[in-house]
Amino acid sequence: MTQVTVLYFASLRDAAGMTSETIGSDASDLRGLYETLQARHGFVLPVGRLRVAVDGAFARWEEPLREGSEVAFIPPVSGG
Amino acid sequence: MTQVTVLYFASLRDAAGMTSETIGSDASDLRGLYETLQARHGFVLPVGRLRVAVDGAFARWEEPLREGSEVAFIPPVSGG
Amino acid sequence: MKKFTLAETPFDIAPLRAALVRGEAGAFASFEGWVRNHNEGRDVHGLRYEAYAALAEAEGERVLSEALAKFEIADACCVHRVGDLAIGDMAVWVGVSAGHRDAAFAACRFIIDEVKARVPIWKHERYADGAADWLHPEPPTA
Amino acid sequence: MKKFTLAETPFDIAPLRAALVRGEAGAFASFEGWVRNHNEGRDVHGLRYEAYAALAEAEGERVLSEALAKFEIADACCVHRVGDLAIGDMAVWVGVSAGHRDAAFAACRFIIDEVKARVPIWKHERYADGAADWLHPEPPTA
Repeated sequence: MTQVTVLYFASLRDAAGMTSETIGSDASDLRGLYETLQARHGFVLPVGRLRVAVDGAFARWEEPLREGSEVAFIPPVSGG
Repeated sequence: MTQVTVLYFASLRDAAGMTSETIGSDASDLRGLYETLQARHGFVLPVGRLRVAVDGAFARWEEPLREGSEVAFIPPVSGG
Repeated sequence: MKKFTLAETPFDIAPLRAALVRGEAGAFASFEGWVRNHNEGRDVHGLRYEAYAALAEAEGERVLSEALAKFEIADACCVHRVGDLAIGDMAVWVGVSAGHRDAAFAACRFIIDEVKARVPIWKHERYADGAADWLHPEPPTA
Repeated sequence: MKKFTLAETPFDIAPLRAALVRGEAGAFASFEGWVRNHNEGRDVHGLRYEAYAALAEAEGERVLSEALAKFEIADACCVHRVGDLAIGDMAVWVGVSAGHRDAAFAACRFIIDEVKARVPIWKHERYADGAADWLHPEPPTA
């Protein structure tokens, strides 16, 4: 079990009903973490349309979870 | 003899030493008028690098002189 | 000195532009994104921008650094609004000073394109019919 | 309503920009030409712009009309200074509002290019060594 804090933005936040949560996860990597949470919260966006960030920097989906880190799933952006 | 007023700008004005002059000319067209004045004032710019305007509108070098019109020789522009 | 910032309230352009003036710069290009009254056929009443601030600022700085490395420019700056905006409000401002206009235009275009594509900011639109939606654009098809 | 004007004194950008705001416009591109402190390797101390005013205004209006016909833009405006300018002064301003940024950038570039190429305005530069010259650029070689 790795403890991480997950941040939710935009439509993911609306779907999750929260801006963040701290959870323990057995997922082997960030992709696995998203898939678990996607099932729990009913996220519509597939992992292929997201990016992922750890502790404020973009990360790769294959990276393992780091204890105490802050994970953010980044839906397609629409600034500008 | 056709009477026209000629306007000089930029380096043509410096070379002519005046902003305009009213002259009578026997030139058959605007090109001929420029060539006469080029010889008189020592203009360095050849006719091929100029444009010509009559009464505030661009004109063609082949147009005849019109009595009482205002002719401007337009050296290469450098605004912006 | 930060070249990309998020603004929670309306901001003045004049001091941003003034900070880019250089004696060697003969050209200045700027771009602004304004809130339109419609989007994809729907009447828009207003919108909200939300950012993942820490990452948006870091990624925004990277975009500006890339522009400074890639183009012959003197300086550049970008400010993006977050929070509630009304029709006609300025959502984003980009300014670029350069020796010549080719580089100024190219860098200005690069910055707005990259900010729109990469910086984690999301637009939430409210429509005339009462509906509201987050915009999560599909990637451009090849 | 004139879209191209000559200005004998420094002018404010803010009201020009404000006049181009439209509810349907999501993009605004602008360009400014500033007086540089050097040109083709020579130190410039200042300059003067002179225009054949009647023809410059007519030809400038034609450039703006062509831009409005050629690009999907909402509105556009250009102001060019005449008279004495110092280093860093604004010589020309172009602003374009449009639904989308492609058209805003393209029209802005078109206007400044055409104004520089066609509108009868001449630059007189004063150099550090006391010399001064009218700029009569050679046409671009094919």
